Amino acid sequence: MAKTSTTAGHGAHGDGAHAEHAAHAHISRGTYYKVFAALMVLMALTVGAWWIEGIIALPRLLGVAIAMAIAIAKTTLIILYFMHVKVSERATQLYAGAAFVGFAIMVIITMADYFARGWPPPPGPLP
Amino acid sequence: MATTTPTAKPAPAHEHGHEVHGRELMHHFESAQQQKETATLGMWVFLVTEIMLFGGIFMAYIVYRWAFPDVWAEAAHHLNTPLGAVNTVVLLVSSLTVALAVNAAEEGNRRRLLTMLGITLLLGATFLVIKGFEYGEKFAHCAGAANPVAWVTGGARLEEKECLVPGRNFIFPEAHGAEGSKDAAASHGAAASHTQPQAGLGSPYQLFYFLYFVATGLHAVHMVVGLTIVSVLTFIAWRGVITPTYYTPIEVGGLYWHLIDIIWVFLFPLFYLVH
Amino acid sequence: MATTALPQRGYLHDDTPHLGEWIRSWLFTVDHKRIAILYLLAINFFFLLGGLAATFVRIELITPQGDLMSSDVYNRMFTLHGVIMIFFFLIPAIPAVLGNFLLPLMLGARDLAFPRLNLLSWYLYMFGGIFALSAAVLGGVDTGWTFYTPFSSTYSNSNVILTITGAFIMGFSSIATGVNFIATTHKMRAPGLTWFRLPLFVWAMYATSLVIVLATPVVGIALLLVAIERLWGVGIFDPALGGDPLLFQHLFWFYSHPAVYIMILPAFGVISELISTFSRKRIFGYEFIAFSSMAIAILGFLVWGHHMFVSSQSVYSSLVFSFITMLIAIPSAIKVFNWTATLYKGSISYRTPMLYALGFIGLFVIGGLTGIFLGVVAIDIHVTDTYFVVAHFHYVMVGGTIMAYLGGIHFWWPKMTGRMYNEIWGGISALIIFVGFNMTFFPQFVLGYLGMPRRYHVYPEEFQILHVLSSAGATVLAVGFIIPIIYLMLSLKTGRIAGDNPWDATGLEWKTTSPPPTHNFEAIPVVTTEAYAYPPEAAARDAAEWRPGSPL
Amino acid sequence: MRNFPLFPDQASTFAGQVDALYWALVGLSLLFGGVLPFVILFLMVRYHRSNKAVDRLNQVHSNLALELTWSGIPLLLVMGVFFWGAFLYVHIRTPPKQTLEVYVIGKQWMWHAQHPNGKRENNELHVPINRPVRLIMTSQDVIHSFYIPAFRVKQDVLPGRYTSLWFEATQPGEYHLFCAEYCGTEHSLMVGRVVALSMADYERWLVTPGEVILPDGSSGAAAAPPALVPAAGDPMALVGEQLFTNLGCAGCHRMDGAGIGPSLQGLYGSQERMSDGAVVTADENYLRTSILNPGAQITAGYQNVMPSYANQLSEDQINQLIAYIKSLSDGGTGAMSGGASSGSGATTSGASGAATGGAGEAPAFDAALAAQGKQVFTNLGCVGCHRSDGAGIGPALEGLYNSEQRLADGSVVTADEAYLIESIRNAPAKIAEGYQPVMPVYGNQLSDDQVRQLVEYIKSLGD
Repeated sequence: MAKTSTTAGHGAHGDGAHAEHAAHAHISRGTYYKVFAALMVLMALTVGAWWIEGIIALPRLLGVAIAMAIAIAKTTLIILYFMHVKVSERATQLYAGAAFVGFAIMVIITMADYFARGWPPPPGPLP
Repeated sequence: MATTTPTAKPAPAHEHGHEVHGRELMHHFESAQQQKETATLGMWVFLVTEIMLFGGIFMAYIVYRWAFPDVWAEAAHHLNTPLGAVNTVVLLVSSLTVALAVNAAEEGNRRRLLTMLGITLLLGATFLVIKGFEYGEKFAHCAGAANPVAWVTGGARLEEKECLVPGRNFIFPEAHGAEGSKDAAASHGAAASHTQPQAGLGSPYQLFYFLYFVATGLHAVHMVVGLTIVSVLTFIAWRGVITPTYYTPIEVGGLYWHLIDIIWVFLFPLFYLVH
Repeated sequence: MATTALPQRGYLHDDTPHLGEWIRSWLFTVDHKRIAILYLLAINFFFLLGGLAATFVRIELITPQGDLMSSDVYNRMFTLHGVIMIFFFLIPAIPAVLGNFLLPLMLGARDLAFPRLNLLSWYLYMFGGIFALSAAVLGGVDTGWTFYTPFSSTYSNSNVILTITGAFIMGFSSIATGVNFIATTHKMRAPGLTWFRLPLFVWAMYATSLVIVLATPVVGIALLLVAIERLWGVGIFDPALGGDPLLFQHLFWFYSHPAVYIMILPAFGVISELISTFSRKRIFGYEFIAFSSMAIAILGFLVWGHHMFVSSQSVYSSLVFSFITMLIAIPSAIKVFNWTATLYKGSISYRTPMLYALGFIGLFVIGGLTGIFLGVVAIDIHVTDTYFVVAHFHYVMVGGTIMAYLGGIHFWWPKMTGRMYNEIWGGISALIIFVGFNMTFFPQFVLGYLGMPRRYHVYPEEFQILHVLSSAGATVLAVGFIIPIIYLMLSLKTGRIAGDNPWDATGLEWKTTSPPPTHNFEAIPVVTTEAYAYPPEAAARDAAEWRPGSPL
Repeated sequence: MRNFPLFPDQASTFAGQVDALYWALVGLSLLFGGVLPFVILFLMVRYHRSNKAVDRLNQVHSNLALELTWSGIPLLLVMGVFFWGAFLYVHIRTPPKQTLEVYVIGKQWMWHAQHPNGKRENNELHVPINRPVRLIMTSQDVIHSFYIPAFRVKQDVLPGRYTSLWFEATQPGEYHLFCAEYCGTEHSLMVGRVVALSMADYERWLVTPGEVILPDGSSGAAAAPPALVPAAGDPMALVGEQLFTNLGCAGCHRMDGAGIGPSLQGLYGSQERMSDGAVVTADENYLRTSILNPGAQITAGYQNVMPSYANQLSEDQINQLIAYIKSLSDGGTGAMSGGASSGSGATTSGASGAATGGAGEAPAFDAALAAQGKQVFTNLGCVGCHRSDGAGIGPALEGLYNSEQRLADGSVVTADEAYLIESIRNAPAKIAEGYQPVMPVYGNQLSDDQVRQLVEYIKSLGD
């Protein structure tokens, strides 16, 4: 064995994250209730914002931005607490993020084409 | 290369039992901890694919909403927002009950676990019933009835022709949605009063409803799958398989349920709350 | 290594002589190795089927007039070829056969993380295959494997929905495999097997799985939307409603370009193993090869628009896509250079797997370089949708993936079956494939630059000579593909018993018996060295031991 | 030996440029793909295990400098290739201001082209050489792709929108025209030829009658309005104008801007402010949208009252309307102004300029000028006397140009340009046999440009 190797100190079965989570970090019931309360508040906010937009004129983009910001906040809460990502191991956290990165790549690149192309094109029905 | 030195544990599964919970530990895992983490990671990787699956629909949604903002605003007024809001709350509550079910399983409280799973099933069913009613409304309108009940009983007819189910019979009604949003009336309300109803094929209004039916339909399919999973979980919990050392099925099934919730959290503002 | 009989505890071995039991023990197996064998059989069946379709296409193209079959039949034939080869052969070939078999062995695990999911993946594959086949039997489908709207959604009168369903189900089979591989690689590695001690094949599989997981669902939903559009009569790609056919192309290529990397990345992994083993030398630039796989997987998501340069996508998008396409050439080049450098001061042997590996490098270099031609927008405008593209992707897919697949099958054949194949026939068929392949596809570059469009049933007469040349090469290629099937089958009965490690290779898969026992290892190995840790004396000793008459 | 080409014809300005880049890439590829196999062969043989004489003990397993070198050099090379290709691409995608515009419609499985003067053709495209040609293309059904290998140009043709493509042919000849995007059963029969002609030949061809099949499947002669008989060489815009009148568009779109719809005068190519505040350029796609889906973009200050013409107009008719609207714009790059470069661009140069323009190039006639000429012809009421059936009190002008005319005084003259100009300015000077000297003297009532337009129009009526 020419290449000397270090002793197999870590890397045993997985990412060596065992010790870190051996106690299984745990989310208490109280936290769940708090998160749920926050979700309900956000829910009220998003419907409320929509109702207000029906009365006073807001720029359309702002309305969409508010609704999406609230939806993202809700999602973050659910993912972090209800789905335990906050206390999960690193690989799980990585994949939880990867989905949104993948989606963002798809949207950003595709929409960049639509912006640059001048969408919509004439919606022409054909004979 | 690797110096292979025999470790303590020989291959066959039944000899693995270095911990008390030998039965549910599959032969190819070394420890329950490893098995649970693997299952969680695997589920998350699968959820990534689910998010990308809906991602395709969201992509289409963004493209067309950006192209036809007025159409979107008008079309969305014909969805039943109160019912959509109720459904959102129903799903959020079910997410809480699932989280509490996992908590109960962790703590070994079988009774609370079963209660929480039961409530989740109930809420999931409620969601589907409400969704079904919403769909029913749209189909009833196509048949000329005012609501799904009238459709079956042959009761009240719809005064104005309307069919919001995409297809050959699609009729988008003249936008009286104008009174709903006063300022919007200036631009597209005037438009609506002069043009003939956007009849049948050839209007981007159909795109909205097509996306609505496909997105919520696919979501409903996931709900049915989720309900099946929760039913199975309830069954195995009832059988007493779930213990504080082995509750991976509840944890993993719960992840799936939360994902369904997350998808709806986006579907709701995107389809029901549009101006 | 003078073993004379196969080990009794091999995964292939069965105690039950009863036929029904035997069949059940295979169809309900959760052993990754048996599932790999099931995949091997199914995938090779589809390969032969796709090859048959290709044969008809090539025969038709011998004459410029469409005289063998009608244009309708021809269109169905090349669509069958494309759909089968891409969805049912190239995408699952290396991951589902070699990956399934080797990943747990290389990681020192007893099985994949989710064995039942693995079996489900095979059943999904078969279901998808049955749908696609039934579509073919019921009259075929004529959209091309790209299913472009509005042709596929409105105008085609063929079994589009059945085929799409097949591809959709097959997508879930891919996903199941990808999920399994990712979880396994993360969580099931043997003690001491750190990320940078992993064989490069595992790195390649990991990168592939990442692409599968992120990309496959998108094509799933895109195809689903096309199917719904056909069923329902309305849909979001319909220009009559204000829909955009280009949106379909975006969604489709968001998957289908990364899918190219799903096909070629595993091949890179196989080649890294082969080159190292048959040079008896640690691979040159391990980290660079590992990271270049990841770089390809990630950059692969940013270049799909280079399939749409003439589709009326915006000029700016085209430029950006072209730029990133140029960048992706670099990691591919890094791999090729590192493989070449590995040969330096090695002790090279010309065994069949090595011949495939060397052939792979030559063909992949041509495939890769012509990829740069296609990535340059100005040239792509002229050559896209011509035979230049056809030649390019066959150089990458056949010259790359299939060469690596065959090389890998030969390399691990003793591990899978416990017996050696016939080395002489192996070498001959590798050479026949190399020659036949170049004869088939090199003329197509010339044809393409001349302007011969792809998917043409009838073509101008001046292209005939090149087409005849190509068809002649295809005959040679077909012979080259049939020979291995024969001698590999024969080796099952008559092949020499291989022993645990016939190649003197490193890697955990060679530490167990051939064929391995059901649970892979008698004892879980502990890894203390990096991958490919050949001592430098090994190469010298090899040369010293060589006598005229020893295998080349 | 039969025709066995290995390299395509170079017949457009792009061909040489694309081929130069292509050969550069082939060279680079040979540098790598040609040398690398020999390196591999060398190593294969030298380090084969049968060769006992080589050093195998001092192996190298990594070398950062080497890795960076063989990453860096290819990176620089591909970047060079990218920028070369990018500039060429932008050039290929940027049509010059003045182009000859041809409308192309793709349908399963044929190509249909219509030239500015209304001349139509199927599965063929006649183009002049040394003149930029821009194709404005749309599809009636699925996606097609218009591909001329010899010109190195290709562009997908999509249903529901316009895509465009330009080139400048350099060599007269016949070239392949292919559909390159798979479009169904007879995809491989959706082929044709591109005929590149000298300007004079092209103009002669433009006025040659020929039967065509229209995109809706009817035969050309029957379906088209009479004015569209190719022999008459009526400009597309005039058909569009007729359509414009027939559909009643003029009722709202009054040219003085007092109508309830915006005036279309000078609209094409201008920046228009929309009711939602956006500013759009009124290009072909905008015009198309406004015809088919008027509500989509409303010009500021106007109501959304225009009915949709979706499903009521064929692709062909939309093209004609757009050609007409473009003809109303001076600043546009439309077919009209494109052809009128010598006319409207140099109004001050007078008759001599016009005359030399005519003599220098000797075109059969200038389509754009002819179109304007026809308008003048109509406005002045010439047609009241010069009826095309010959029953008017003035002679019919069809076929007049370059024919031998017997005059009232018995002499025979050739009706060349000089004759036509003289007859317009001073009609009584030469009276055709059998007619009375009743035509007024237009003398200086007409500008040189107008006279030239009239002459071109008369020329367009046949020679």
